[in-house]
This record gives sequence, C-alpha cells and structure tokens, in this order.
Amino acid sequence: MQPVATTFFFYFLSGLTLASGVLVITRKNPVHSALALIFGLLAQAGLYLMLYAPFVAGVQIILYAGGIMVLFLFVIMLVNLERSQKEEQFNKQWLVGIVAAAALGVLFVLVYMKGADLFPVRMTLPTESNNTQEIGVMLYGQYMFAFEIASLLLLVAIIGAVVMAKKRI
Amino acid sequence: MGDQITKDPSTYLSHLELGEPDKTFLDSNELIINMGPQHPATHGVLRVILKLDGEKVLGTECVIGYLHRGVEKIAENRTYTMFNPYVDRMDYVAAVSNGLGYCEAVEKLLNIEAPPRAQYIRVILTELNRLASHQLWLGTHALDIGAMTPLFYTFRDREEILKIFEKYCGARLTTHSFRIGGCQYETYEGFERDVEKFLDFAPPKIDEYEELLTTNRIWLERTKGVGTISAADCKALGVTGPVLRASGVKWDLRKAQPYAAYSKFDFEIPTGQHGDTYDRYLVRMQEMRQSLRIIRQAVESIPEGPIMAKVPKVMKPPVGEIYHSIEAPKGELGYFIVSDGSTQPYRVRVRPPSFVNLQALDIMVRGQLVADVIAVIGTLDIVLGEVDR
Amino acid sequence: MVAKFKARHGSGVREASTYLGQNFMIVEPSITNDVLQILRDEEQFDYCVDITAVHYPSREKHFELIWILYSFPRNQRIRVKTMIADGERFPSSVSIWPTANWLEREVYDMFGIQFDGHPDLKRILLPDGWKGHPLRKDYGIIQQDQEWVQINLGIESGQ
Amino acid sequence: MLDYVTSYLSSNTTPGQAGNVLWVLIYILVVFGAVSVAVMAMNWLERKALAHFQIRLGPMRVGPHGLLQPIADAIKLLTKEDIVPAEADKFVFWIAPLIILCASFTVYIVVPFGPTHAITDLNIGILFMLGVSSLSVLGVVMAGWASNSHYPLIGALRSSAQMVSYEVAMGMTVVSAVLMTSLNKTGTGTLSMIGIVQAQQSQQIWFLFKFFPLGLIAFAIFAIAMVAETNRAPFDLPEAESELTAGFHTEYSGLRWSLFMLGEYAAMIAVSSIAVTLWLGGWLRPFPNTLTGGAWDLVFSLVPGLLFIALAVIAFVGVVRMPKHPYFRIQTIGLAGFGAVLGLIGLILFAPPVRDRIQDIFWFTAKVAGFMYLYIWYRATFPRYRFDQLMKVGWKVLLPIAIGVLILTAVLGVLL
Repeated sequence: MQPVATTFFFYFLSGLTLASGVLVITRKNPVHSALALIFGLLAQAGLYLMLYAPFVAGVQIILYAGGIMVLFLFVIMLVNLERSQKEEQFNKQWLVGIVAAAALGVLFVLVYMKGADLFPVRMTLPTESNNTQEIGVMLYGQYMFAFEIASLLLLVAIIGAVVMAKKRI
Repeated sequence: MGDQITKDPSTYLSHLELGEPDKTFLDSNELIINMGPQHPATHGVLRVILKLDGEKVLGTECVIGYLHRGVEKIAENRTYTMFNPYVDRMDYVAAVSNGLGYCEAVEKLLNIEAPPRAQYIRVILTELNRLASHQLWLGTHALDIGAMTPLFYTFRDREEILKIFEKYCGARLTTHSFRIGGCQYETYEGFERDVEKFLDFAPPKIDEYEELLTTNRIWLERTKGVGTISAADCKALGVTGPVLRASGVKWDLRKAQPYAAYSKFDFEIPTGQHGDTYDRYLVRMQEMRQSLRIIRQAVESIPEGPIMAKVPKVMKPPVGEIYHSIEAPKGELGYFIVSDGSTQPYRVRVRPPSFVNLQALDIMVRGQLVADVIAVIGTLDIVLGEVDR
Repeated sequence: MVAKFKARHGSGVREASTYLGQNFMIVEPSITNDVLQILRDEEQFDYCVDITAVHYPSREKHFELIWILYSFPRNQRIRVKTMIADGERFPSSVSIWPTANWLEREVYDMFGIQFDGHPDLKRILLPDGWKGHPLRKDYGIIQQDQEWVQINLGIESGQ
Repeated sequence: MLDYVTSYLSSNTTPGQAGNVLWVLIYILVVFGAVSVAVMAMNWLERKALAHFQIRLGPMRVGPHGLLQPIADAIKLLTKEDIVPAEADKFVFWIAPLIILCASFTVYIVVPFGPTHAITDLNIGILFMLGVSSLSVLGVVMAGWASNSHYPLIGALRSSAQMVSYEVAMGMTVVSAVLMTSLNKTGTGTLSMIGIVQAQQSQQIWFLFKFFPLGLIAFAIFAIAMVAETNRAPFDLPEAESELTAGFHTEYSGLRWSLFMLGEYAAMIAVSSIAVTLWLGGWLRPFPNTLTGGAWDLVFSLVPGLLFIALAVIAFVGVVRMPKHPYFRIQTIGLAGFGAVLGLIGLILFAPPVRDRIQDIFWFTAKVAGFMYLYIWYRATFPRYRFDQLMKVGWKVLLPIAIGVLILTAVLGVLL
C-alpha cells in the first residue's frame, strides 16, 4: 500500500507537536496548557501511524489523551486556581534554564552531524497488517518479565492511592 | 440514628447539632446548599437548607411559611358555614377529607348527627379522594426518583375520580361538597353506576403501577433503606399516617376512633416493618386497594333517606370547645374549635399532618445523600398548603 | 386517674371534667410540666397530638395553653390546659415530646408566648422580621406589618 | 482521472485501504450525512415512542404526526440566542462542544456497514474506536469547567467520572470479544472491525452465542456500560433535573447546545454499532449458516423492501384515519406524500441489483435501530441511579464480571 504524501504529513504533524509543546509552557491559564498538551499528544499519535505502528497510536490516544489528560484536568479543576496563582512563581533560575537548554542544543547538533552511522542502515518497515500481533507476541514472549514488573509497580501505585484516600471513604 | 430520640431527646434537639465532619487528609469543606422555594422537587414552596459534607447530609433546616394565608385568623371572622370552603384550600390534594373533618367537628359542637345516607356518601367521597391523593403522590414521587412513566399512568386514572367529583358537585379539586349536618347535594342518578364502573376500572391499573415499580431493580435500590425512621421516633415526633404505619405501628384513626360510617366497613390496615421509603411505598399502594374495598362495601349498602340533618339557619353552638380528628391521606388531621356561643368560632386550630410529619425530615435524612433528600421529601407526601395554612 | 393527680398535686389540679365526651384537665402553670411528664411516663400518653393557645383578653390571665395528648396503648385522648398571663414565660415541653419543637414555635409566632428551654425559638410561618402576633384578638384581620411590607416588598401597604 | 475513480470500484477493499482519497471523501460525506439524518429521525422517534409509552401522543402539531418536529427544533436551536456566561473561558467554552462532536463522529470512519462499505479498515479498528470515544470525556470536562458556575462543574466532574469508570468495564468486554476472533483456523485474532465480522462469519456463529453464557454476559455488560458511557437513561444522573446539579451543558444555549445533543445521539449510534459489530455479527443477515441456500437468501433479501412497504401502508392508514377537518388537509397530503416516498423506496429495494448490494447495509442498520429502541425503552421505564450506586455498579459489579468473562473466554478458547 503506497503511502500518500508522507512528507507533507510528516512536517505537518511534527510542526503541530512542536507548536503545541510551545503553547503548553507559554499559556498562563493551566487549562489552556492542558488542552495544548492533549493536542500535542494526538499529533504524536498521528506520527506513530506514519511509522506503521497503529497499535501504539491507538494506545496513545486511549491512555494519554483519554485517560491521563482527563485526570490532569480533574486535578486542575479541583485545586482552586486562585490560591495556586498567588503563590510566587520561582522563575528566578533563568540562568540554570539557559545552560540546560544550551547543553541539549549541543547534543542535538552532534547527533545530527554524526547522522547515518548512529542508526541501523535499513529502515525497519514491519508490514502494516500484523503489527498488533507482533507487539502481542513480543510483549508476552521476550519481554514477559519486564511486563510483569511494570504491572507490579502499577499495582503498588494503586494501593498507595487507595490508602491515601481511605480515610476519606 | 433511630433511637436517640427516646433515649435522651434534649441532646437531639440542640439545633442543627451536627456530627463533626471527619476532617481527613483531604479536608472536605462543608457546603451549605439552599434547596430553594422554587425547587422542582419540593412539592410547593418549601425551602430546605442542607448542610453537606461532600455528598453526605449533615443536617437540614426547613424554612416554611411562604404559603401562609392565615386561615386560622380568617376563621375567627367568618361564620361556621362561611369558613367551610377555606378548609378545602389547605390540603388542596385531599380537599374532601379536610371538609369532612371540619363538618364533623362542628356537628359534634352542635351535638347533631349526620343522617346515615349522608355518612355513607361522605365515606365514599373521602375514600375516592384518598385514592386520588395517593395516586398524585405516587406520580410525583416516582418522577422525583427519575421514573417518568408512572406519572402519566397515575394522572390518567386520577382523572376518572375527578370526573366523578365533577359530576357530583361541580368541582374537581376543592370540592366543598359537605355541609355541616350532612351533604349538600343528593347523588346524581348515575352515581352508583359510575362508582361501580370505577371500581372495576381501578384494580388492574394499580397492578400496572406495581408492575412498573415494585420489582424494578433501580427503584428498589433507590428506596430500600432510604430515610428510615423507627416507630419510637415516629411516636415521639408525632408523625402519623402512612409514614407511622410503615414503621410498624398498626394505628389508623378510622379503626382506632371510627367516625362517619367507617365502623360499618371492614378493611385491614397495612403496615411495614423497616419504616423506609420502600415500605411507605408498599403501605400506600396497599391503602389504595383497601380504599377500593371500602368504597365497594359502601356503594353496595348505601341506605336511603335524607341527606341533611335538621340544622338551624343561624348556627350558634353552645359555649365550649372540642377536638375532632380524622385519618386524612397524609395522617391525623385534627380540628380544635372553641366556640363562645356567637355565630363565629372564637378559635379554630387545625392540626395538619404534613406540618408535623415534615419535622421528621431532619432525622430521616441525616447521614443520607443529597439525592435521597428529594426521595424522602417525596415519601413524606407533604402538601405545603397544609404545612403553612 | 384524675384522683391520683389530685392526691399528688392537691390544689394544682383545678378542675377535671369532660365536655361532649372529651375529658380535659385544668392545671396550675407551675406544675404543668411535671403533670405532662407523668402523663407521658406513667399514663402512657406517648403521642402529643397538638399544642396550641387561645387568647382571652377579657380574663385576667390572657392566654390559655392547651396540650392535646393521645395514648396509643389506651386509645384515649386528654387535654391539659393552663392559664398564663401576657408576656409570662413558660417552660418548654420539647424535652418531653420532641414534636413540641415546631408546635411551640408556631404558638410563639402566632401568640408571642415565650418558651424557656426551647432549642430554637424563632418565627416559623411569618418572616423573621415581622412585628406583631396575628392570632391575638387585638391584631386586626386587615392589619399588616406596614414597615416590613415596605422594606421587603417595596409596596405601600399590604392591601 | 476517470480511471482513478473507476479503479476503486473494481477492488474489493474499503476506500481507505485502497488509498483512493476521492472515494474516501464520498464515503465520509455519505456516512456523516446518514448519521445526521439518523440523529434527526432518532430525535423524532424518541419523543414519539416515549410519549406512547406514557399514554400520550407526543408532537402532533408540526407536520403530520410531528414528522417535521425535528426540523422545527433545529430551526429553533439555530435561531436561538447563543449566550456565553460572563467570565466564562471563551476559548474552552467554544471548543468543548466541538471536541465532543469530533470525538463521536470520528468513530464512524471504522464502522463496517458491509465487507467493503466502511470508510477505512484500520487494523486496530476497535482500539481506535474506544480511544476516540474516550476523548469525548475531555469535552464534557471542559464544558463543565468553562461555564464557570458551581453546578455545571459538579455535573461535569460527575459525568466524566462515570464515563471513565464505565470505559474500563467496556474495554474488558471488548477484549473478551476480540479473544473470540482468534479461534478460527488462522489462530491469530484481529482488531479490525471487518476482520471481526468475517471471523464471526467463518466461525458460523455470532459471538453473542459463542461459548454460550460468556458471549451473552459480555454483551450484556457492554450494553449496560454503553448506556452509561453516553449518559443515557438510568445513568443520566448528571442531567438529573430533580438533583441540584443540572448537567454540564446548562450554560449552553442555541446552536452550541444542539451540538451537544447531536454529539450525544451520534455517540449513542456509534457505541451501539460497536456492540452490533462485535456481538451481533455486523452486516451478516440472521441465521447466515443454518438457513443457507438460494431460497433463504432470496427471502432475506426481500425483507428490506417489505419493511419499507409496510411503513408506507402504516402511513396510508394514518392518512385514512386523519380527521376530515380542512385544517388537517395539508397534513393528510403531507402524510400521503411521505407514504408514497416510502412505498417507492420499498419498490426500488425489490429490484435485484439494488437488493443484494443493500443487503449488508440494511441488516447492520436494522440491528443498530434495535439498540436505539432499547435506549428509549430504558428511558421510559427505569428510574435514575444515585451517583454512588452508579459508581458501585460500575466498579463493583460490571468490572469483576467482565474480567471473569475475559478469563473464562481465554480458558475456553485454549481448551476448545
């Protein structure tokens, strides 16, 4: 199945992600920044689709946009905003920020210059049809152990949440 | 929660004495919510101030008086017969029983007795009115809990009763069909046939309501265990009527102190065990059936004869006072009349069941959730015209 | 039953008779509360049907307070009456029957009789700022609390 | 250019897969148009059916038997003034209904009306559907927050909590249905919607009846969760009038409010189409395998035509019973015209070429229509759940059973 106008879509989606990333940090109103973040995540899901990883894109939409961001919005609404706005924003550390940004910039430039030999030559192009099955097999085959550990971690987190709120119920 | 009343009533009564909301890690701020006079579910102009801890109700305070018309003050400036229509305006849903109570109280004062035929007509009309009042209660109560359909069923059937009233005395709601000493009008010639037709029409309809609600999973979930009140609390708070019977007290004025012609009919008094909203629902449904039974017996054995006792044109009851009460659909409706020998009563005191039952709202709702407050107001079956007088 | 009360309180119980088959007792205001307490505890009058008052401006003691009681076990009613002067305070019977809470509030609202020990004695039917007690004989039928009406409703007079 | 257009007709895959942008656009237009019309029809049906449940007539005045009522409502909503609350957050207030609308409409690109009649066939069809339908929670939360008043906020929080918790139960049942697809010869299941229906076809059994009780239980849980997901019927607590909170869309009016309604109905149709695809064998006609053979095929293919003819007959009966009063003359003519149109469609459906093409689409829509009727039936009979009961049912009842069903399906899948 020959893809359609991939270059245009690629630039369009990555541009969207970048734009929403910038929006997230510049917006004063926390809800607006949360929305920008959701928009960015959806654009990212589009990018995954272009990499023929529909399963990951689907999970991205469900988990990130549908689940976690809803909780973000919940928290933003329940915490009454006036109080948080009054607290003094600690943005004195301009200097530290610039240094960190510069270091990151240098790293990107180096990677770009090294270019090809960092990445394996052939472009991995798993066929579109069995992508989900492949992930399933790998998840429960090779990486079974890691998968269990992760689920354990999540369980602990859930129990923590319940205990914290337990007094409330 | 239930028995703290009888144990040590004074602690209960420190006003809005509230359990300390559990200050926890996520400190919840109590909320004072005002379920205002124009709330769709408060059956008229009742304002309830709720003190909430999150969703749980800590305490309530009822603010009433929005519909106060000063009926008792008017009574002191009207003659006995002129005051009769005012009585219907109090509990406008069950106007006939108001009229019955008042007329019988004054007849007691005048020491006259309504003729048997009048008493039978009075019983038939009062029971029909009780049925109509319960149907209206069921419709609005189900609507408050979310079931829309019963409302239309009950109002369709209530229409039949109102047609009979309209044919008999020209009015549907505030009938003013009784006079001191008997009934105003002789029954129109098709009266018995209409009532019998209604008696065959009604029972399957009541089964329809039962079909819709009694075994409805969500209805059970919304009513079982909601707004429970124990028999001891009912007695202490003076709660009467279906609410008292649902808590297990087998007491009905029509049997305890029979008036009109009730002693001549046999019918059971339905009672519940737990005194929760579901029991009150069952008690009232059963009462509807008992009313039909009474009407059937009354229509079959209605005697011939005059419908009006010999009553002086200008009534001057002897000096003295009496208290007479009847079993209105909502509870014990009492009239305390003091006469000073003139044509106008010196003092008329009405003991409204809704006013006293409403007092139990606070204890029934404490610890429940906000959604249940509406269900409990519905199950108390209060009419604000009677509460505010 | 009345004999027992007479023995215990002597002069307190002024009169006990029946009129049209309804027996009632007239009792001294000072001992009314104990009489009510005894009625409830020993005589099983566990249901206070109604508390009301009647205003007799002609008599020296203006107000007549009336308790209508009913006993479930004995299926019997009794009325306890007592006479109190205008402006005299009276111990509240809320501690005996909790139902007295609103009933006494209404008597206060309509007659202006103060009840001591009542948890929350304020007007129940009339607006809080209302002046005057309507069910008193001297309170005219067409009379309105002009001042309250002007402030709150902004209309000239009640009529 | 022309061959570009005709090239798709020959291939037997969905336009999306065939990468034929033009046909994808056409399909999108057709499907979204059909859904909007369906929403209008659903609006009319809901009011009339609810009315007849409650022994009243429902809208009769606008057009014959209220047929023009949805149009009248639409015009009213369009012309109504669009109030924005004072300090409401303009941007969020404006975008909330759009998000709900987009979320509930993008689900349709994967809904399979027929083996080739779907806008596209993503191989993660179901996952995509669930993902996008969970986006509408965002719209609800934003709507509640943006209207900047106390009650809509509570309503929004409540309904989003409800939607999030029922999504979990829904997800579990969907997984158990997908598990069933993996039992055919190929041994690997599929997430794509068309694949699921084809699996049901090849296994010659609707998943509703597979491993007898399990399929049914999973379907029942999905049906309940589906109703809760769209805030309908017994779970419509957020908009409960008798409650304090009046739902997240109280501050909206006019066009914006109608977008919410459109979104709600579209979501209802979308969610029930998922249920139909997963358990009731999408576009397969009933008893595809037991009653096989030409004769039965013919009979089943006549059903659509018969249905429309029956509707036409009902319309004409209505015309005959219409009172003769001149005021009703226009309405009788209108009804007669409507009946004629229905009869015409019925006749066209009998023509053989149309008949077998329309077959799949008809059966799919018939099943979804059945679900719509179920929604209305719920609304007429059930009282409303209290919020804590609602959450209790969601978490303590539906979820455990859903997980149990999932495990049992897996075990049975391995054994059989």
